[in-house]
Amino acid sequence: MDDLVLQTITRILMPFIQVYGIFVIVNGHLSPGGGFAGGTILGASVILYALTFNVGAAEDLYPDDLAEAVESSSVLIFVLVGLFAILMGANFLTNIGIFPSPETGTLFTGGFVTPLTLAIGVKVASTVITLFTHLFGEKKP
Amino acid sequence: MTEIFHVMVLTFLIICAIAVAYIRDLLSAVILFAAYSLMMAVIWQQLDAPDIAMAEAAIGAGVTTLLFVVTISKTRRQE
Amino acid sequence: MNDPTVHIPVIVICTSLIGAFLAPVLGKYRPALVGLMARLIAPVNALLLVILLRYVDAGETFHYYMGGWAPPWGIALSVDYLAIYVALIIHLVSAVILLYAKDDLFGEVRGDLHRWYYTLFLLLVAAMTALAFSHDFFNIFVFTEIATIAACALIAIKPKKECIEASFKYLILSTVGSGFILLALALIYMVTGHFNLTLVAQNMGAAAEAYPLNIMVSLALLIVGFGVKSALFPLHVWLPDAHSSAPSPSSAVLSGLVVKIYAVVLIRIILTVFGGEVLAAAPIADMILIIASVAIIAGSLFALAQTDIKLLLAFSTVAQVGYIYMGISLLSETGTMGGLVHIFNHALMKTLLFLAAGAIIHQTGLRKISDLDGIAKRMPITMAVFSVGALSMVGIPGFNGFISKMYLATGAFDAGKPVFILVILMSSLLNGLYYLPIVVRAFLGTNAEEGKFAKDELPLSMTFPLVILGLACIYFGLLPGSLLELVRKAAHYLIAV
Amino acid sequence: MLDAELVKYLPVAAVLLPLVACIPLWAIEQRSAQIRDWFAISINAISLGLIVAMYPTIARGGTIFLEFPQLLPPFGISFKVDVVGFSFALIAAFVWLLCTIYSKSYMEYEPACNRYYPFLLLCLSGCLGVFLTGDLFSLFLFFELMSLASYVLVVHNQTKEALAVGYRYLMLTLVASLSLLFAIIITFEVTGSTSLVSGNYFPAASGLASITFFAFLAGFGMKMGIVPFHIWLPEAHPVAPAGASALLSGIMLKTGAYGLLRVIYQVFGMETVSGAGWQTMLLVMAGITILFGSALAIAQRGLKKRLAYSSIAQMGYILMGMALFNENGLTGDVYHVFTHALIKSTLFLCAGAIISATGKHTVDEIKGIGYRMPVTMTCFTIAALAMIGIPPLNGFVSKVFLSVGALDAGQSAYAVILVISSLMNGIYYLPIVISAFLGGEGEAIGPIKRRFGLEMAPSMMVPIVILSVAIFATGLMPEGFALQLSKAAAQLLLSS
Repeated sequence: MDDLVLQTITRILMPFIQVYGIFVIVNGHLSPGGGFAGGTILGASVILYALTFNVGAAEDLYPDDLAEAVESSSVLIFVLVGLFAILMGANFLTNIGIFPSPETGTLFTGGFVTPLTLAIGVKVASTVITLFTHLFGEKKP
Repeated sequence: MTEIFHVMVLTFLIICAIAVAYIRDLLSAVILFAAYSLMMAVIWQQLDAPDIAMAEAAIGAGVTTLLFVVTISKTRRQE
Repeated sequence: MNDPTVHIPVIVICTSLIGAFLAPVLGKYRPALVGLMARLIAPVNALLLVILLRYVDAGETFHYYMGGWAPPWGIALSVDYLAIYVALIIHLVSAVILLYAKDDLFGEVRGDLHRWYYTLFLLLVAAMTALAFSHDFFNIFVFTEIATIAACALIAIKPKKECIEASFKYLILSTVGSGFILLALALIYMVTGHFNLTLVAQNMGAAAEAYPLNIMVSLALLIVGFGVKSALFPLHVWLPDAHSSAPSPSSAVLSGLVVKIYAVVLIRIILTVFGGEVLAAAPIADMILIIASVAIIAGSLFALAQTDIKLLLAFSTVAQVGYIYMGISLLSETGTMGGLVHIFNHALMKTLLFLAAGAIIHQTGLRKISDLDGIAKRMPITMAVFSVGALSMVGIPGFNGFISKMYLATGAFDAGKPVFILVILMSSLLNGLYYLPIVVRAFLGTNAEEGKFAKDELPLSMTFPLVILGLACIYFGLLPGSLLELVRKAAHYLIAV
Repeated sequence: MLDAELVKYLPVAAVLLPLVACIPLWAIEQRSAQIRDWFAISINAISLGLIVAMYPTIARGGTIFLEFPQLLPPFGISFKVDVVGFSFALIAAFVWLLCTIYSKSYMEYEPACNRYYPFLLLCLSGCLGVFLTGDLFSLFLFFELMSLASYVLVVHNQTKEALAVGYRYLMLTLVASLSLLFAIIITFEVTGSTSLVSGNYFPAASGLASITFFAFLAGFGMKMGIVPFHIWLPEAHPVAPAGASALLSGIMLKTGAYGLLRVIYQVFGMETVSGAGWQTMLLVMAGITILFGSALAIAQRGLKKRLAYSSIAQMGYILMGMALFNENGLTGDVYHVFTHALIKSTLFLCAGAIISATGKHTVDEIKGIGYRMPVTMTCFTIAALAMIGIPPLNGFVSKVFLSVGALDAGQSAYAVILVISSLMNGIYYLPIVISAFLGGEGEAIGPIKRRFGLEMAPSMMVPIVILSVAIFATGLMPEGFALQLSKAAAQLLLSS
């Protein structure tokens, strides 16, 4: 789709979409949203890019190798955060008392929730993108 | 007022759902499905579940529709 | 809570999960290490579970709360003998299967997919373990889904048309099953307001009084949903294709472990959550008993008609799942023990048979039973081990299959239903009808082309797991004391409610 | 005199030695056939020796008992030897040893000897296990071992016919063992244990009891070959190699008889059995078996097949003896186990010798064989005469006891059946003997394969001769060893 208008608008829009996605992820523990919704929004921005330019460009932007690493490591982060609590002598995924949670009213009051939603968001975004590029580009799995 | 709104949205939701099942043109079905998802998102929001609404809007109306469209473009448009 | 052993259930799930997601990255740069890691994780976990077993107090079920949140808010794992028993089976058997997979995979799966194979395998193991420990309906649903999808992918990973087809069939049917389960969970949540099994069980009495239809419908939906996944007889249609076309290690894990986990979950839900009152209100146990009997006979009869060795084994699984359901729905202690012990015994036997069949296919490419005349001349160890499995299946005393059959039979008598002894004996006979000819043919049959089979044994990495399984079959056939002790405790937990 | 503690382990050793010896045997036979043969023979001999070593304890009227409850819970494995089990085990090990010696030369011209000997030992282990165990479950365990191992002996020649017959044998064995298992489980549930001691009776006749009894009857009857369950027997025995046929017919059939004896006398008890009318049924079955087996034996042309049908008739005798419920009948019964084991194995071994020397299988083809193989035919004649019941030989003694037992029990009809059957025995054995010696000089047979200048190898001839001498000896000494054991066994069973 070689449409100059679309491409330009996409270029302008993408950062905004991505910032919104990150906002939703990071604010997951305070306001509606969270890793899943935010991740999808993040992924959607790349899909938009792929649609207006071409799939190859999106693949260059977000290569498969990176996707594999990101998807694996995000799950690992989740599990390791959980195991960290065990290491500190509490139950799996214990938050209170193990992770620092600053005073109420600031952004990062969730303890480990923020890193976890970040991991989820990245994982979801990556999955959405690879799903799309694999389906659209018909690459070998 | 909200009552009427709820009834309207739900009616539209049901119409969409039935239409998706009946329509022969797959692309139209997908678009109707997206409309269905949007309605659903509105309903979630009305049920005080804004985060579900958000996810439904992003995934149901956005990504899923796209994936369906891609699939149709790879295969046939008619059932 | 300072005792570090309480974390073992979570750690066991997490290590498998970590392994699963380390595999693709690691496999990219150090392909040799992936298999090694996978082969290490399962035995280490099994060891951890054994340690856990020593610390679990008898009779007392203890719950592990995720994040320290107690049930109405948090997610709970239940650590009881049943869960540990099942988890132990999962890890021990998958350890053996992974050992075998090392060389077998090269023949069946494309090289660049090996790392993904290990990912899926470990994911499946993690999901099954989590299912064994889950004490929360929603977690059960989530891990059911993970296990289903991983299992489907394990079938489809072999680049063959029939694998894709079988996997697709499996996927569609299990998704329908999942839908049923989800609906059942919604209904249960609607009337009880909880997902935690203990809390649901507490509210079950009142809910059953107020909304009897709701409870019955959800029970029916659960039976159908998990019935599809565990291949309870009329819902087994996906199983033969899926299990026979998959790569041999996948067939082994699917037949040996996966179907049984769903059966255990279903039985745990029915017996401990719905409990006596609901069971008394409707003849659920009798119904399952009859379905299981039909499964046993029909599965065996179908198996009798097969000419492909892996299809035969797959149909035999349908019958053997029937044993498990039958034993537990007898609702007597010995019967339940029989059902539970058959989970272990069948896991050993069927894994052994599938791996042996896989070894034959790996080495010769022969799948038809009629082609196997005299194969024992070529692969004596494999066929000797296969014979152990086959004799065990038939229920020859001295092999482990006999123990479960004996407990099932005494359980049927204890429950005052001696008719079912006949079903068990009948199916033993049918097992004999379709297993023994294979053994006889392999050892005594003469092939038209004499000398076609030169001695051509497997590599050690494939022979070793087979021999271990064969020896285990004999060991647990002669000295099942410790196993039965564990099973008795697990059965107490189920029956006590 | 052995230490009492040591004696306790004799039965275990006798049973497990052949089982364990299979592993070294398997290793040995990869290297040398000669050592393999001698190894198998010496294992057999040691087993026999171990059984003989139990004699002093048994002769004092004692029992040997040892149990392993941790094996195979909830039943456990136990070994218990009383005079009944001892008698059966003794004759079994004795005949087994002779047949193994016989096989040494006989099997030289047969294929796959490396399979033959281990399974022969496995069978011996199972067979001795049946006789020396102390509870129904262990009995079942060894019964199963024996049945499965004997399958391999039956199909030894791997011909199409043997495989087809073997398949039927295997399936019927499976049916038999499953019905036994069924019966044993019910017995366990009803009486609380499966041990074979007096007084541990099944409660009086009920629907469940009769189902159990018939399941036992089907299971053991299948092995014995009594009439409705005999279908596998006349096919399976002739196709096996001669040494194995002799054991199948001579010894392994007796395991069924042994089991049935235990079931009738120690599981159900005489009152229950006669009260429920099963005694009459058993007697009728026995009568039918005797007449049917003899009648069909007459019709057979194949030598081994005729012998196999004759076995069916003889098992009818044994079934009849145990159903008479009096001392004379039971003594005759146990004595007939000795008699038939000796006679039938002699006959089968002789038949094997004839077949291997001449290649002739049917009765008509061996006219005048007596001139070519005088020793064989003499032994055959002795055994045949013993089978018919000619006075100085042991077959006469058992028939006398059985007839007296039948008369004691007031069942004179069965005494008549015995006489008729002896007549029929004469009809099918005597022509063989007569034509062998008087039917010319064996021109039709052609030259026979001679070994070492003899009509057969010495290691084949010696067992046959020993067996014939034993037939004579047990018959000539009416108050001899075998009869004493039989009497003691009968008394023990009746008192339980």
